[in-house]
Amino acid sequence: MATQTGTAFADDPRIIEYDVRTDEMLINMGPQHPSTHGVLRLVLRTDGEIVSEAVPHIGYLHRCAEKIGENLAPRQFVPYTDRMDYLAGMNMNLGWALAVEKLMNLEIPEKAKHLRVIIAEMNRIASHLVGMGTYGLDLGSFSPFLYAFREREKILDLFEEACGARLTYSYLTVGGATHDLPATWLEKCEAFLDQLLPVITEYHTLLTTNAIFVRRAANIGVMSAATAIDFGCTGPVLRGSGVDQDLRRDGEQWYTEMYDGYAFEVIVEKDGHYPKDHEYPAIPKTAVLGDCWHRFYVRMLEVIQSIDLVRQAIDRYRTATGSHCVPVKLNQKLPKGEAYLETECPKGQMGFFIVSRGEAIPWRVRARSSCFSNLSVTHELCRGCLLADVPAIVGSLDIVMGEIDR
Amino acid sequence: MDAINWHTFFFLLFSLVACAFAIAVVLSSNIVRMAFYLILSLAATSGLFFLAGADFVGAMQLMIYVGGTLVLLIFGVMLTNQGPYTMLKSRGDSWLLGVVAGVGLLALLTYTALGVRDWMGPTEEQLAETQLAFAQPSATATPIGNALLGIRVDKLNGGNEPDAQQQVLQGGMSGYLLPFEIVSVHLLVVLIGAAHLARTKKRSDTRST
Amino acid sequence: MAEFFSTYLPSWLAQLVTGLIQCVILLHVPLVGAMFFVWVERKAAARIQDRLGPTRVGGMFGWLQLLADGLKLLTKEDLRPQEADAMLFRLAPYVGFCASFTVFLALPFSDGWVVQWLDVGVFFILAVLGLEVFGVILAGWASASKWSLFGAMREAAQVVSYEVPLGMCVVVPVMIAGTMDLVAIGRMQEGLFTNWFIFHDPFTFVIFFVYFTCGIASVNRAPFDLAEAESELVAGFHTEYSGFRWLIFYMAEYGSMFIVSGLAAILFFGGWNGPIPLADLLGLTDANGELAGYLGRFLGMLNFVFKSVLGVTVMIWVRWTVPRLRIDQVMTMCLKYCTPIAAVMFLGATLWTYTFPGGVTGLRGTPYGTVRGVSAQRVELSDLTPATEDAEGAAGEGSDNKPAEEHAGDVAAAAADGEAAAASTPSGPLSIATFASSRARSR
Amino acid sequence: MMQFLAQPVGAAHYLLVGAVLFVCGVICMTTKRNALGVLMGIELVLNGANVNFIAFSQPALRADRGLALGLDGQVVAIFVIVLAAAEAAVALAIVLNFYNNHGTVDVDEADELKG
Amino acid sequence: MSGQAFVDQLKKAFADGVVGANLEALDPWVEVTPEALIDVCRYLKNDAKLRFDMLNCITVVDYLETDPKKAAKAEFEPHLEVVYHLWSVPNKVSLVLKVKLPRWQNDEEGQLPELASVAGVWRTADWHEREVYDLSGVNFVGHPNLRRILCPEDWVGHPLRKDYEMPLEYHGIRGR
Repeated sequence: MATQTGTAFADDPRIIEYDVRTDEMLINMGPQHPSTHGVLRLVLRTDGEIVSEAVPHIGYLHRCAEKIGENLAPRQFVPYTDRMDYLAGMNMNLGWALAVEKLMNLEIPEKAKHLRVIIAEMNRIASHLVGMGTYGLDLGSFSPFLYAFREREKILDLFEEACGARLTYSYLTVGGATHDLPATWLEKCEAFLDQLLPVITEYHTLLTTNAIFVRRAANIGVMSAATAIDFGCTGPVLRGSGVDQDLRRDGEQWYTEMYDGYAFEVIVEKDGHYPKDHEYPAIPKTAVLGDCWHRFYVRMLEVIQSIDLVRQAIDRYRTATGSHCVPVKLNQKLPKGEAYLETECPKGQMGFFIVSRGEAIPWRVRARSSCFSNLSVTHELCRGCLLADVPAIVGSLDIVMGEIDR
Repeated sequence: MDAINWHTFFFLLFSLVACAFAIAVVLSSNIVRMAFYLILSLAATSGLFFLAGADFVGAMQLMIYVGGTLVLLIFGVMLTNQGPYTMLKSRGDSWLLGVVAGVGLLALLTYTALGVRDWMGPTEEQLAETQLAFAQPSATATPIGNALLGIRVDKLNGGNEPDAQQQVLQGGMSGYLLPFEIVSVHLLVVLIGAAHLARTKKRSDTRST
Repeated sequence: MAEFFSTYLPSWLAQLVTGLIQCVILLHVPLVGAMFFVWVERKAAARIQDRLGPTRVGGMFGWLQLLADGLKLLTKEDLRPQEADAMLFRLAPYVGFCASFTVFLALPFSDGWVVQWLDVGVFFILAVLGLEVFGVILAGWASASKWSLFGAMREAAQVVSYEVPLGMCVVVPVMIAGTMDLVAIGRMQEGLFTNWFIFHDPFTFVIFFVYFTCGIASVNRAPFDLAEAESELVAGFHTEYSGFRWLIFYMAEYGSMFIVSGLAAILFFGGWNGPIPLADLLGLTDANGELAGYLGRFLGMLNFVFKSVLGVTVMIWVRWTVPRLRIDQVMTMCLKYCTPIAAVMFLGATLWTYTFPGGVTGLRGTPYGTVRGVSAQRVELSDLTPATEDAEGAAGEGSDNKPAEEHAGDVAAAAADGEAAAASTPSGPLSIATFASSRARSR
Repeated sequence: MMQFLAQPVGAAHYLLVGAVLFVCGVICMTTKRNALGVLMGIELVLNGANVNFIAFSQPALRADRGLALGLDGQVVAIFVIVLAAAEAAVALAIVLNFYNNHGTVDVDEADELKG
Repeated sequence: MSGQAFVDQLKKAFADGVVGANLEALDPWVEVTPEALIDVCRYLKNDAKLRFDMLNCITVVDYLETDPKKAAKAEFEPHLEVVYHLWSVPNKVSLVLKVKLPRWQNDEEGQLPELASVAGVWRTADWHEREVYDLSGVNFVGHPNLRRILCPEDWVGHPLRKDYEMPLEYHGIRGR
């Protein structure tokens, strides 16, 4: 950390002038700040309203999940993955299960695969809804937050029906899922999707195209594609910068085979347009590729994309054969070797790395967090912005501290 | 018990507040508290203006002085408010000088103020008339506005004959039109000048020190 | 009221009692008003957000919720940070509240129902409303918290800046009316709703929206609530406050909201005059006796309060709908949009009034029923002479220094803009209508 | 006290208040080391003067009614207020400029014009 | 490019730097010496064809059998293995780099092993290396700001080491 006062500030070419010499102020934003999305602490060095440096301090939620993983069988570790990105527990479960399956070379039935797609994409919708709502909250708009939670509640109701839990599901596990979907679940899910689609349009009116929202989000926190890749940003943050990458299409076979035959386009801007499956609002003139608005917009579009995917998956699930899982014994010995698998989670690419020495318990477990990398770019994006932009930028990265601190 | 003259009562109230906080400004050494005391003192003074029937000036005092100038002042206090400067203790010799000069001045002014019998207030005969004058709402805004535009309504008291009015108007009575214009230009100049003064040089010039 | 008491008490004591009663009644406007608005806000926000809001306390609609809230706040510990400037920290909420409360002194609730009838009513209200900023600044500074200081600095910059366009917006109706006396302004809009200043000309129509925007900004409501932006500054200037002192800040805020809306109602929406002169049609005028006049004024007060509450409701609606602006955008809004628009509208309204002194439609200025219309005669030189002794005497006869009393009101108002009251004198040859207001009230 | 409360006040009483404000301002100007404190002293002085103007403008405050300043007093008071605002703006700009260059607001250290 | 061709190309460029490779593993990996690491990383990132421009993850696997009975049968000497997971955004290809390090520098207990920092190659390595330093205890030479990131700054020990023991108490809080 730069200890000398104002070095970062004085060197910044973007700030050429200042009005009154006020001494720089160190401000502690968090860990109990309303808009840091959990227990994140940002140490801001500000000159008046201008932030010259924003240093994130993390670790308040550190539980050393990796150490726990070294002492538990893979199936026992599933509940711990729930607590990483607790807004998208299903996706965490899925990532871990797939990594273990890769290590065990375990082929799962067709039906289980489609079930996984339904559940994972539903959770992606839920996660993005929270991301959208809290971003509105960060910018001072309270109502969309509650709308988003209203819709999310319905998804949680569906999940509760499927697995009995509303937050920490442990539903998708090694070998498939713990239960099959209950009767009439699919119908309820379809009814929900039918109802959700028009609501999204309302959110676009409230936030995406709102003049104040555009002013607050467009051309703020602009991150070039090169910077995004350099900082290891993934998911909507990476795609918001115009990088065409989505592991559901580009990932390893172990993951992409779930999506084989599904029709979907990666949500990324090409030639000033996003792939249009529905009527989307136009990109505002002030928005620059890689800014907060684009990151937000990618998430909004991914909700619609996920609705499509769930619909396709429901159709396939109905006709699929086989069981919802293959049985895996709790103390089943893992083959010797190493496996690393990344999956496309709502917040970005979540990777699990397992090293096994032929025992039932892995030798080493590693969780590669997407938010961890996404957050590390904060320092770069917040340099020279206004104080009010800090929540806007951090919010657009859509972080979850449970995943960062693990 | 005598009837309370409410004008006197409120005069006493406002003047005590104004004087007490003016003294507090002098005695305090914390710059922010000084500003706060000054606000109260000036607000009470505006109350005195209202009391004396100068409603427009009173409201103006509140708006421009208290609401504008003092906010500006507090802004300055906050901008320059570094630890050591919040509490700058005055020196003994300047205290001595200030108190001696102040007491002398006060004595002089008091003597002068109380020296004229006519200034001590209305006579017994004028009492009822005075009460009446203060009882009715004073119309100050329009006459002042007209005066600033060059029409001295109050000078027309003399007579209602058209001739007399015309004479007064043609007799070069311009009211305060010229000073008003000068003040406007002056304010503009000050606006630009202050902006230029407070505007700083390029960062590299000052930061390099 | 003072006369009523003076039959039992010495006159000075009667005045004291009258003043105290008026103060107590008035104090309840911001206090009860704040409680009511908190309830409205909670209900409206809940409805906007697809919730129910308070439903239980006090039975239907949770109307006693506000009392429960207040009791909860009263029982909270009054915290003060160690480093805070104790005196200023404790005083700051009251400074803001006093400013907000003082404004009610000059706000007429109905025709002549005003505690202190001021010739410079509009000016006074704007001036005192601007003082509310001191409470915020002092609270922010005295809290010894960086977030609070940020809030204070933002508030100071914002309020001082927005006073400019706000003042310019207010000047337009004042210019049309030719007086800053709120009661007189209200009376000029009597009759059909077409007489309201917002329908006076296209410029006033536009300027109302500018005024309302600036009004929201000057009372620090979303989307201009930068001083307490919870997602940026935790809670801004009142971060360190708890319990009763925090409540005081809120009362001041709701009080100011009511004032800004009330001012809008008087300046643009006819004040206590309904869209149709119902009171006049029903014969509830002073001509039909004191009681009828009283009832008519009471109807007017309901009218005024309804309009003001409507304005506050719109502010609440806006708050729960749009995101918050950034500080530089707030300043841009003020300096680049509101101020120039207000200036242009002012110019336009001036030219309009000069070109069409009687209004474009024939409706303007024509009496409706028994309505005392607004005549658009040019002011002649002789009108400029101050109120004659007769007028003064008439004003003084029945009234003490409380001109708000109904029967004295008419004459006192005549004395207030005396130059117009003595319009009976034959005009001199020299017309200086361009200098003076083109509109004078003849009663 | 009650005796005084029953009496009407006159211009002299206002002048006394003005005198106290004025003197407080003068003492403030001489003793304060903070440049902004000096500025506050100036404001007090101007206000003391203003009280006098207002007092003299009101005929009802004095026995010799006709000699009151009338409107002139009020207009001059307005000019004083306006010019005080202008003066405060310039003075503040100077103080901030000084603070920018020297990092202090202590007037005792502001001696750069010394020959 | 086939796996073998790639390994050959790498071996040609860094003769002694590349010590081993396993193309049959689930995730094919290449092992490089600690000295060659930074050059290999630069090469992998900047080569016009390879373009491994994204660093996904840095992991340290501690190979140490703490149970003396099992240690006798263990098929490895105690060591640390630093694993770099790379990804090429344009080519959508992943690669695993491995570096073997001693558990302690110069076999002195408490001396953290040193490795060149790749924070200059991928900026995301900044935080990842801090995490590795924090939890596994590898001293990255040349790192701009090597401090603990997840644990408190005054934490003792590196939790993901196999021989790590939770402290009995931390600032009065019971640990075990």
